Amino acid sequence: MSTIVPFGPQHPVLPEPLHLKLVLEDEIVKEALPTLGYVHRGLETLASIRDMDQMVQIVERVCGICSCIHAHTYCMCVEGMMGIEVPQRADFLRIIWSELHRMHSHMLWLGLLADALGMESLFMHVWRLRERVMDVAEATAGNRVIISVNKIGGVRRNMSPDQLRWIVQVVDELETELDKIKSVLTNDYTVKKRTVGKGVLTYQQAYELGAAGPQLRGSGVAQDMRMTGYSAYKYIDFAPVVEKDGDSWARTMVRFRELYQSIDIVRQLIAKIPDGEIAVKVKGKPSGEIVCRSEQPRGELMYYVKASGDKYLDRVRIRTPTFANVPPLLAMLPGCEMADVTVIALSIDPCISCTER
Amino acid sequence: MEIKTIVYVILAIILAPIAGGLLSRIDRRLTAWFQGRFGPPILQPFYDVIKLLGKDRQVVNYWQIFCVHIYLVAAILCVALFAMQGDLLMIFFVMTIGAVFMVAGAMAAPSPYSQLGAQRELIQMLTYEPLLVIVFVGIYFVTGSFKIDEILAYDRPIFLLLPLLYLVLTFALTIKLRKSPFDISASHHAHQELVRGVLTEYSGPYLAILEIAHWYDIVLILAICSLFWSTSFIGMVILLAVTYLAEIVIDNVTPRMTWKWMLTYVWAVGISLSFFNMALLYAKNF
Amino acid sequence: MLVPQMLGISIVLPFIAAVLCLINVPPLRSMLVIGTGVVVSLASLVLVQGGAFSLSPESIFGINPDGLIAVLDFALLFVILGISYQLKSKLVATLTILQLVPLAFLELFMKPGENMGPALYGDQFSMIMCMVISIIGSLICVYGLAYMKEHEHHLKLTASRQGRFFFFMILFLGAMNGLVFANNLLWLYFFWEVTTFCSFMLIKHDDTEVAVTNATRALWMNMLGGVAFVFGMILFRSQGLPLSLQEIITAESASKLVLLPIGLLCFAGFTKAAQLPFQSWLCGAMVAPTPVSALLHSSTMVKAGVYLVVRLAPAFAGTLFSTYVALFGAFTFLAAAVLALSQSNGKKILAYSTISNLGMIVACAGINTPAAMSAAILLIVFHAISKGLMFLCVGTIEQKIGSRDIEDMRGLMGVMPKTAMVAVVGIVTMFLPPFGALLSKWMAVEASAHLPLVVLMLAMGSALTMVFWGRWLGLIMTSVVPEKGLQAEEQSSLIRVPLVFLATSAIIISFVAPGLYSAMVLPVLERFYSADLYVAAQGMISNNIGMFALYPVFVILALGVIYAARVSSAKGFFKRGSYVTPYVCGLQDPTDSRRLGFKGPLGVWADFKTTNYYMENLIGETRISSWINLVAVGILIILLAGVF
Amino acid sequence: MGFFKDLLHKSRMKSPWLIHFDCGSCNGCDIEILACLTPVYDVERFGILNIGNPKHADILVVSGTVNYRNAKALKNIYDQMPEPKAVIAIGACGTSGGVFREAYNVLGGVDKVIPVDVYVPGCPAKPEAIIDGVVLALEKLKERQPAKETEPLVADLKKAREFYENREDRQVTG
Amino acid sequence: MLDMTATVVRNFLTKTHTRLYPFKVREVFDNVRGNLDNNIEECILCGMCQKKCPSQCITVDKEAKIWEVDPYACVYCGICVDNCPTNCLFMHKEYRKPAKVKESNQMLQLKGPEKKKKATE
Amino acid sequence: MAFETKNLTKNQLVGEVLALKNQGYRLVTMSCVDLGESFDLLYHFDRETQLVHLRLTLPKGEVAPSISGVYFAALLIENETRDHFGVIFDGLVLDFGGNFYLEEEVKKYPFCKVTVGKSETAGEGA
Ligand code: SF4
Ligand code: SF4
Ligand code: SF4
Ligand code: SF4
Ligand code: SF4
Ligand code: SF4
Ligand code: SF4
Ligand code: SF4
Repeated sequence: MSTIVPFGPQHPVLPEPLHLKLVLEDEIVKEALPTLGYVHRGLETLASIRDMDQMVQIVERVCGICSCIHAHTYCMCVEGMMGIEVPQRADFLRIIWSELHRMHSHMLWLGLLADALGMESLFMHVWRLRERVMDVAEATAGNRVIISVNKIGGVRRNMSPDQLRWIVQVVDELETELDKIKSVLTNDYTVKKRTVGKGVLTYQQAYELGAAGPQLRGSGVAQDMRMTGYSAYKYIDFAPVVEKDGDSWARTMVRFRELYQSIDIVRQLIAKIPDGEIAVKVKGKPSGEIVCRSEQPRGELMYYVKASGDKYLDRVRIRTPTFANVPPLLAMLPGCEMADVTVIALSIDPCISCTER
Repeated sequence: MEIKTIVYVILAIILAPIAGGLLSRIDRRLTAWFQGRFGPPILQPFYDVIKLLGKDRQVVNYWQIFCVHIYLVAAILCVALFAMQGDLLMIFFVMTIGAVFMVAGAMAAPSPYSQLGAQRELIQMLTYEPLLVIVFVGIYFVTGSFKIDEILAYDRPIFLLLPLLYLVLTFALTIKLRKSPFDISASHHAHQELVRGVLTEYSGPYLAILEIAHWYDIVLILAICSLFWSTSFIGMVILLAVTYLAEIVIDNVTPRMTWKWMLTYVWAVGISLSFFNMALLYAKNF
Repeated sequence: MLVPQMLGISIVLPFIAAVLCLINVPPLRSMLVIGTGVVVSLASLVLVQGGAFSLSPESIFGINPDGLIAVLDFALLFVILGISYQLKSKLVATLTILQLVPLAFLELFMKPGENMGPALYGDQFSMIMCMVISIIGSLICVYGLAYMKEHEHHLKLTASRQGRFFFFMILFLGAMNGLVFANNLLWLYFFWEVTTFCSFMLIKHDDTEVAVTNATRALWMNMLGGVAFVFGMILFRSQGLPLSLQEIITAESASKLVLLPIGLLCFAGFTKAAQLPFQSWLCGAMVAPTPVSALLHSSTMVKAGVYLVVRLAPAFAGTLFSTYVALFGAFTFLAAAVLALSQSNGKKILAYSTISNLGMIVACAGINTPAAMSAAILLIVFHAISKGLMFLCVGTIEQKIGSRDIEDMRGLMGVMPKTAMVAVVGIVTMFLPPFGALLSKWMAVEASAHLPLVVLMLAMGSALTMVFWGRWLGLIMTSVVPEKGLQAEEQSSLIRVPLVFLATSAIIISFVAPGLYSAMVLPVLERFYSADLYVAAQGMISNNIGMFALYPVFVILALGVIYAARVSSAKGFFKRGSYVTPYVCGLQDPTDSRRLGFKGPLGVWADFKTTNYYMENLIGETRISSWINLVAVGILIILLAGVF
Repeated sequence: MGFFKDLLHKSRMKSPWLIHFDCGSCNGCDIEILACLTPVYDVERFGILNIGNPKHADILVVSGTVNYRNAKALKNIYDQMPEPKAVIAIGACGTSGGVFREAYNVLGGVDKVIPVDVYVPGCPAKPEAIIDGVVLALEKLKERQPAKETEPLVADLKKAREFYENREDRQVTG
Repeated sequence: MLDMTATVVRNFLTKTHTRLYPFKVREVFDNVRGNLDNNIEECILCGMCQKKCPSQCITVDKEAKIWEVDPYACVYCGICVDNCPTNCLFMHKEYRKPAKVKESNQMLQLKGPEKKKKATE
Repeated sequence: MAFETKNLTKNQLVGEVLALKNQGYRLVTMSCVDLGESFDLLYHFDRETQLVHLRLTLPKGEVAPSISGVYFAALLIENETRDHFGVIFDGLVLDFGGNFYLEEEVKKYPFCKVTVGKSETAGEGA
């Protein structure tokens, strides 16, 4: 005796077009099977008709939420193959934007989680705070979401000292605002009732199923690609945020604490940012193979690029964090309640557009 | 029947949806303010309903239409019976007609969301119905009658004697208003895993009818709340205003819970509160 | 007014007709069954005209009736003893001997006939019972004619065993009629044992292994009641009371000493009414052909149990025992509702719902106020009608779709629209206002308002009832809009007539409930209670604490139904609107708009499928039955200990 | 009658309920649509609700490029909305396919599948632009206008496939 | 259980945070990438923008002196602006308004750029 | 910045992957590149942010061994590769059969430089 429920691609709580076929018994999930492909565009193939500069704009649109990290990682690949040294200021600026993206992404996610929990006011509140970061993006980069600041060899826009000061002011404000809602996540009986113990992923599972990012750290694995010190991270002090429990609440806490971490990193960056050029001239065509990794809000991003000195790159391969987080999600769903499906799905912060590219 | 009663009944039938609509609008505006937003215009709920009435008819299964009309009739009947100052328990049972037919209508549609919504709606009924009966029994305990005219004739605010039972009644109110943490079977906006639960397969005019019936329902249950301070008009208004405001705040500060939690929590808390209140009453009497 | 004759028709005629049924000429049997039904029903109606009576037949066919009954009693017990030998059941044998010996003792040494009032007594309560038995029972027997033909066809029987079947069915009616009119407890006891025996034979009818086991269980549980009955009689005699029912309930000396035998008789009633922890025999009776279940559940057998308890209620009014009975009944009501919730087997739901309703009746007897007693008597009537109807529906549906699982009844509206409509009427009259069953429930809740624990259990139980009926109601309607309206449904009139008759009477009798109350219930109550009686006037039933505005609700809802039916009729709708598929996140089959389901992972089509929540893991039958029984036994022990 | 008609028209203008379908967007446009609902833009001021269910919605807001798989879902959802209804295509992707126009699994815009009433350009479209777009779409809702003709989905898919197959070799398939 | 209460009450008591958009238009930040435009008189129709555009939405027809952009395929990245040798391309601060019909932004050059042509070469 | 890869044959692959798993490596992903006559399958593994790469050069038309039995997560990647390149994996735990991302309307393996019709090759995986 079972109920079969389609979940997505068009579903009000799951904003992303992912389809899950749920087999339920008294609302307990017995089986969950996914269908992907509702966002698949095949943009990796565009590398064969767009040159490497144009590809910067294209990979940026793999996903709009942490767009600049895609462009950044792609640029690192090409720069790596061509042996280009990016000016230090450009590295710092790239990371400032990345961290701002991480902040807006985490807040966006927190809002969506609140919405899945049915807590509309928290959704509204967090998204309102998020608009502050969006304003920063718009003022510094010229666009709210897809900021298009990276280019091969550096960045396209500089930040004035005034702007940097303003950013510090904004993140300070954000910190006080976050303090005010902290107890909702850490203490609230109802919120914890919906998240604690829901969708438990053990250390072992997280490790073996290849989880990434907050999903991995929520299960106690202290792995954060920023520790590799790419770009300007080598100049910054921070330690990965880790929670032990591996449930939805732990993942929530990881992201929430990472908001504070990002605020701290932005402050450090702005304190240390050097003056100087923001880009170098690029000449020639790359060749060879390269792998670059970076940390997105959702976890590890990996680019594999192959080139042979041609006008077009041979292959651009993108491994996104959600792609890695789907198998753990499928492992977490059976046995949970139907009401928790959305919560658990959102606790991995799914980003299907980058999963399918 | 006296002329006065007939006038009351007609007034109630006309005014209830208007009051329900206005309440729903106040609700939305206040919710918006609690969320730091501006909120919808004054007549929004009426615009919504009129628009829905003007949309094309679509149907998944025509039993649904039958059921939704019965729901409306039952809801109007309840309000009319209340205005006639009938028997509380009878009104309650008539109310279940509406609720059952809403569920039956949702189940008539072969849609997973609507069906699961119906199941949850049933569980909600299971949750609040005993509580309502207990509340009515409590009122009977104090006033010695189930008949509204005799309850109104009681000379002290019942609230003072049954504060905890009033709290129990607000559980039922929250469920009926479809508010967090109990908005599990249907919600105002589709932000839940069941899309819009029992409402999913109703569209256009039929959705409008449901909405109007829901307004009647809300007015009825608020009217029952008002019995708790029936001695003075001001007391009644204050009680209702405070109750409704509390509902909105609770809606905004709690996530939606699961049906298992709802059933166990509400039954446990509701029943113990009722017994506590009863014990207090006994203690006072002896 | 012809009372003896009519009584003769009600009680003796079925016994004779039953024997004639054994003649294996199907057309003759059909005529016999229909004829007996009609005559018995008419007799019951005629009886009602006459008002209360008491009567002691001088002789039956020239034999001293007391002697005849005594002889038949022993004969029956020996037959059962023989059966117990056949079944190799020591339990049944022991219980039979436990009756035989004390009964012999009673007959021989305790002068059972002393101070005996009339052997037969009939008041409006008996007459209501008689009508229920005669009319509903006969309808079920008529239905049985068509059903059994199909049934034996399904089982591929070569030699028909319908003779035996109808023998017991008709016999049952006679025994029940005897039971409700008997005033002499010994007579009552005899009819009591006949029903036990008949039910055993009917449950066993198919002679499968399960059938035999379940029948045996039914037998021993009812024999347990029989033992209590016999000991109760002995105790009455030992206190010098006559074995007259009326004498006992009107005895002013309702001292503590009399309570014990009354308690024993109530216990006998509980077993027969399948109260917890004896519910298992009634559920086991499901293996019998559906007309048997219908008969046992609606108009006979279990009703005998509650009849006895309700009859005795005035005798223990105002005692602590009474309160415990209320508690016990309320618990049965609640627990059986919980069990019903966990079932998807349609007949089991009906069975548990019966037990639950009987619990409510017992609780009413325990509450023991006039309001509660009205509730009890009315509920007996309305429950019998609707439940009989529901069983016949399930039987009909099962013969068509081959399943009694309610999950398989999804979309019944599209498959057998007429029967589905009747089933909807059956369900709605079971639990929704303004119909009689709910009217009684309303009375019961208001009557119990002064007993917090009882009212709580009644409230929770009635909410559960709402759930399991509500979802059944809903899923019958689940279907797509048929392309060219509903098809006509073929059905034998032997099936159609009882169904339609019961369905209409369920509605009409609910409508005339106020009249029924004034004419039939009030006179009974007035004998024992003076204050707080309900008054039925202008279609309203009211007393000092509550009022049920039956006619306004009835009329407005009827208008509502007509209006709703008009706007939602298939023809009317297609003129104004269009058909769409359900919302499945955009994954419908674009080529076939009426195909229900969605295209799932791997491109595999997933058909639409949902189920109700039965919460098997939480409240499954096997999971909680033993706990429930434990509690019930506990209450029962307290209850019986209280009367010592 | 005129009064009721005016009232109905006014109500339609005042109560557009949205359904949003992500038809292969990069999320940039999706989050901007969501941002409209949040306090800073708060479209509930205009009675706009994100209703999430096609059967209740008046306006279908689509972001993304539309690919072979979600085109069918898109069509289904559009068909389930009762008239009067309007469609808004959001962003470069929704209006034309944007940067992804030439990717192999991209049909290139919502209007390839269902009739579109309003095009909102941008990458992503700004919340202000989305609000403007809804306001523009209201005109269609007010007086029900016949839907624009589009070819049936299947034909469109065929055409798109031909387009894809006839591209030069170096493009995409090498 | 009521940890959110403080926040919602604060929201209730403070002014709403809503930008009353069409009625009050906020000031746009400098350097925002809005609608793409061409100062067509300055354009030398060199085709650089067409070549560099990642979305391939610019068409330059030197013969017909037509410069055309499809604003519905343009992703407002500003690459063309960065690469235009004459700086005749620029982006407005305002976004492009929604429309009921897609129209491409076609510009016909009536008179060519003056001396500047040489300077940039 | 080229990186070190360990070249393997088809038969060695699963054993080597298992060995890596036992050493505590996690699968990051697999990349497939069309080399004209053959495919390069690159497996990327990670342990404490250090990467190890395996390379399997697979002539077109041959069936690759699936590592989804070792790493469950490889399932998505292998299905994706099947969609894009038409490489068939032997022993895939859940095989979407080339319809992981793509609908039937897409008839070619989009990432292959030599265009091959999908339907003719479904069986052999060329
Ligand atoms: S993880 Fe998502 S949001 Fe982040 S860059 Fe990738 S696609 Fe964008
Ligand atoms: S959470 Fe539920 S009740 Fe609250 S706004 Fe959302 S849909 Fe409505
Ligand atoms: S699912 Fe993909 S597209 Fe969506 S936010 Fe995450 S990474 Fe971006
Ligand atoms: S399906 Fe019904 S009629 Fe047929 S054999 Fe079974 S019980 Fe008898
Ligand atoms: S238009 Fe731009 S932001 Fe919007 S979905 Fe397309 S790429 Fe993303
Ligand atoms: S790059 Fe500048 S000058 Fe050249 S065609 Fe484009 S707009 Fe004209
Ligand atoms: S130098 Fe002249 S021709 Fe060459 S790209 Fe620049 S503008 Fe064009
Ligand atoms: S802004 Fe970007 S997309 Fe638009 S025309 Fe210029 S280069 Fe092309």
